[in-house]
Amino acid sequence: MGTNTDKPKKVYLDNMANTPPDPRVIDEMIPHLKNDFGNPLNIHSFGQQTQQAIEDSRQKVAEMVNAQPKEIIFTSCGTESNNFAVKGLARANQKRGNHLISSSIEHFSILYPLKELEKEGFDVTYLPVDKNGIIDPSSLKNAITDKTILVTLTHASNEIGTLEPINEIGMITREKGILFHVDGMQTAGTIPVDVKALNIDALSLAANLFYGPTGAAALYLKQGTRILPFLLGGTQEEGKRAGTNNISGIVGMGKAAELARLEMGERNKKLVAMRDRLIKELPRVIDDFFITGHPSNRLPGHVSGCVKFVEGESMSMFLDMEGVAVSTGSACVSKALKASHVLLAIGVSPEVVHGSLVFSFGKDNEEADVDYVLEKLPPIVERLRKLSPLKKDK
Amino acid sequence: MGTNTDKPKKVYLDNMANTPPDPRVIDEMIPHLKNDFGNPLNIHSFGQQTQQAIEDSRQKVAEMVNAQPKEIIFTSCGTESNNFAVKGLARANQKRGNHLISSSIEHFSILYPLKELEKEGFDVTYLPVDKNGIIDPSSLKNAITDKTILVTLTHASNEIGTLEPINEIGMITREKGILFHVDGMQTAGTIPVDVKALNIDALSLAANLFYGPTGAAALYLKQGTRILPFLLGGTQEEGKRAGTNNISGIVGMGKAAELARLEMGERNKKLVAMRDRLIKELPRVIDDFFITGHPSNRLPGHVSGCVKFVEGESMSMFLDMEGVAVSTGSACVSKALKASHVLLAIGVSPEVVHGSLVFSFGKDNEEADVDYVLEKLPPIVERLRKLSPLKKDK
Amino acid sequence: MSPNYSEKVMEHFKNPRNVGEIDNPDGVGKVGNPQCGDIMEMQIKVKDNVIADVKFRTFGCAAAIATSSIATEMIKGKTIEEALKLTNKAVVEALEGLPPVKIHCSVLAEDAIKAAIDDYLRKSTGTGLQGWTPRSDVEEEEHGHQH
Amino acid sequence: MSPNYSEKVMEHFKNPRNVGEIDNPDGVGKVGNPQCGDIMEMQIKVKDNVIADVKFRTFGCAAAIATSSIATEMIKGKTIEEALKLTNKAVVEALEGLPPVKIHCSVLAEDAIKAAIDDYLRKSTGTGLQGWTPRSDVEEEEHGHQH
Ligand SMILES: Cc1ncc(COP(=O)(O)O)c(C=O)c1O
Ligand SMILES: Cc1ncc(COP(=O)(O)O)c(C=O)c1O
Repeated sequence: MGTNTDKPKKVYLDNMANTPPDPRVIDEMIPHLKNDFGNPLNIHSFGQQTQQAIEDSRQKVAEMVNAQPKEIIFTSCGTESNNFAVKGLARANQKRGNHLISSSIEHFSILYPLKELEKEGFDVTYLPVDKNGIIDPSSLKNAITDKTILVTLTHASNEIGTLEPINEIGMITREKGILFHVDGMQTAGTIPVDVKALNIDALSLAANLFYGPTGAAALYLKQGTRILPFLLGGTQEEGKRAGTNNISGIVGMGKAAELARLEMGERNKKLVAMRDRLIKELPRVIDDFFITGHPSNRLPGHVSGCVKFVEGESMSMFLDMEGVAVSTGSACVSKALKASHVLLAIGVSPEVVHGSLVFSFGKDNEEADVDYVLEKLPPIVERLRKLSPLKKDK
Repeated sequence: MGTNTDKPKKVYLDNMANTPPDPRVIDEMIPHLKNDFGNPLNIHSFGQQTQQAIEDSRQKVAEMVNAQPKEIIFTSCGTESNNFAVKGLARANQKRGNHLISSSIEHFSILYPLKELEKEGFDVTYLPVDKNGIIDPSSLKNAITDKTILVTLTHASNEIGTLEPINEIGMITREKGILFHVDGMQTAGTIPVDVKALNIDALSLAANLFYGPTGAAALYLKQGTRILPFLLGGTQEEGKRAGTNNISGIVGMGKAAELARLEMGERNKKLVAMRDRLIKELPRVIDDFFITGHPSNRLPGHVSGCVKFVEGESMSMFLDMEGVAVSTGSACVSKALKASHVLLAIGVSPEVVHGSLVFSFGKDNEEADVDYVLEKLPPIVERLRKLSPLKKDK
Repeated sequence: MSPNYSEKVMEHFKNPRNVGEIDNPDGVGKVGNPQCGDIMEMQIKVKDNVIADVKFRTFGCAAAIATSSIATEMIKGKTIEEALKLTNKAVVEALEGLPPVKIHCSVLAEDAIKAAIDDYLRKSTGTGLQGWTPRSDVEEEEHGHQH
Repeated sequence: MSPNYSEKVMEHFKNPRNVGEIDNPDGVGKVGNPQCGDIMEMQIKVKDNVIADVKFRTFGCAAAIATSSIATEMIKGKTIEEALKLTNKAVVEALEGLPPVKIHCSVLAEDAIKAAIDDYLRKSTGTGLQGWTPRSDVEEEEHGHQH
């Protein structure tokens, strides 16, 4: 990401979709790729060695979120953790009620399982959000009925970056004895997430969002919480997640968790500075641009906004030609190219939704990257607005 | 696995649980671990590069089983492929009928999803096997009703290694218009599996069983076959498997598939020789030992048997002290320590089941490893039999 | 899979032809809607039944821009009858293919031309294009907004 | 997780004490069943209400072997009453812990001793151990054969 003058500049600003693995993470993984082929279920020493590597990693992931190691279940991706949590918690606790509470800004890996549960007879309340994307804890309180068994909410949406009042909500759910699942994909490993202090019963997290590898994720599950397994078969992960583990991936996740815990403060100081400058400058250099999500109570490296009269894919493709990688709409479903339900939920008008961009900084970005975006984006917008039949109509 | 005289000898004979990754596979993975952090869903060039790596790998995996690249869906483990196939195919084709056919020697990642489907109203016929573990195609033919929509069978059980008559069965299912899913975990990448020639509609396979990494597996799904997604959320894998992909794992799987395709013949010549010698010699050096599974129509590197009057965990622990890693019972569920349903299905008596051992050779084993087992196992058996209250009773 | 655009698409996206507006156009067609993220406006100047000039403005993705651009090239200098024969398939072929999720954009381009001709006919003859309704609006529904 | 045995377990597994049979034992207890994969046979010689000698033979996993071995050590030289007080918990503690899935083996060891004493009492007094049935058989059911 440096200022290399020979090669065309490369500015990766899509860290909310995937962070570049830390070289120290990769160094930790390689020997395990080579040597850990023993099936950890087996009693021979090859398997035991592999098991030890997995347990060490479990310890590190647990420490990062202030959990016990046995409360960490390894999975293959954030989507699996979310599907597992939503379906597994709802179905396992069905006898106590059939009402679930979620929000209108959840990731599809939460929404689709909820839709399936609705077909099975569950009722789901989708809480609205305000124009900054904040869920109101008192609206949650009002939504609770004596049938409510589970609240599942994102800690921060990847599309708008707003930090949700998980703390207040956790106090309500704990008091009412309702399970609380948090989609912490964007927060765990990025900002401090203390599952005990926040009264979280289940937390989804993924290594590829804190400089670990892809293919390694986890579900924190409070000890004693009833859940139905999602992957069925073997006895891995204490019978809660069958299937051969991604051994090197898990090792990488452990190392990444350790680094995140130790370096988080330092990383975020830098990220917040870059974020705040871009948030301040973008509306200055581009007319008809506005920031989406909360102006300050948001993920440290996250800047999102909408450029009016222009479509996002076109902008991001021109940015890419300049070496800048960003997301448009939901990074995780760019291909869908649907009008983002998250932006609609915060009240962005449908035609403007299509001009959304997300710039997400990572620990390897530099202040110069902010300058680069501020230099390159305005002419792109201007160029596309010349092409646009919308501008004049306004 | 060589004859290192300084260090204690290490003989890994648990390749049916996990194969040591080929160094060429690891070499291929490392650059992708370092550089492929672009989210393949995204349109910027980082994402495109990652997408290209995934597509190259898809091509290689497809070639190995004679499929089209778009017929390969990447998953996180064999268990996921099996769960996905069984549930996804049954539920998506429910309108055509509610009858499923399987066998009594399936892996738990097939059996447990079937049990869930039974609760949902599906009927499942579990075909018996003969004493060598072979499923009779004519019994399958007889089990078919006009409600039958899916046949799901293992190509070879990891516990007994017998190769099933997939060819004959595929002809029957194709003729009747019934979907045919094969659990090819032990065969794909080990012996030639041609999904077109064998009339297979869906095939589960996993990289860690052909010298690829753990955490990378796939489901081959014949083009046009209706299936319900298992992981819900993003649009990855053409919407059939949501969730961020294990990028380096997939790259490793591709390389492993390429190597398997090219080197399979050579590997198997060596494996069959070691297998056949161990099968011949074990009953000679140990009294009251018998081979389980088919004596010759079995996986190339697979030797399984039961030692009477002695329990498997004890034997494998003593073998481990000599540096030899083997499995007892089902490798994938050693922890369960239940009497193996597969061995019971081939008629092994319950008390003998507990004395089962599986020796599975891999491409890195040598003939000297056979000698080593033949030297080390008999005194262990003798020692444990002295401890056993069963021997005398007989 | 993310859109794997052909070189031809990229070329037209980067350097779109016939961008803009015509003074006193003889026909104007505007299709798509902002909620779905694609709007195409096509303006034509007709002389002796021939499309003497054509300009477009498009709000949309790279495929939307490229299809409008190439479509203007394909009808410029053609008679109304010839222009009406331009199918979305021909547009896709001229662009050396489009990713499946983007085929819709080519339908939009075909529609934009038809809408402009419809407008021209309405103005010049009093009746529009016989039995024509924009296909793109219908597709919208089928695709469940997946364009 | 695979069994993470303590060093003590491994030590008894590798070098089990008091293995074998006693000539003309005063009591013999045999518990477990081959279908479940664990069988323990305990033989005792009793002199003046004291367990003068004890031998065992076990078919089972490392934990089964280690629990029988240490249990024999723990009752040798003890009175019948003292031996009856030996709980499976004490056996687990003496072994410095057992993995949860293997706790069952310690129950089996306790049972084997009680069964041997029951047999001895039956032979010597005509009535067996009051109100006693092997716990391990019950556990069998509860664990769903998970031992
Ligand atoms: C025949 C068979 N099916 C399924 C599986 C499960 O695969 P995994 O452990 O990769 O999830 C195994 C495991 O080795 C197997 O041998
Ligand atoms: C908030 C949130 N939830 C869930 C997911 C899905 O995670 P994955 O793509 O790892 O399956 C993402 C993806 O980035 C996310 O941002």
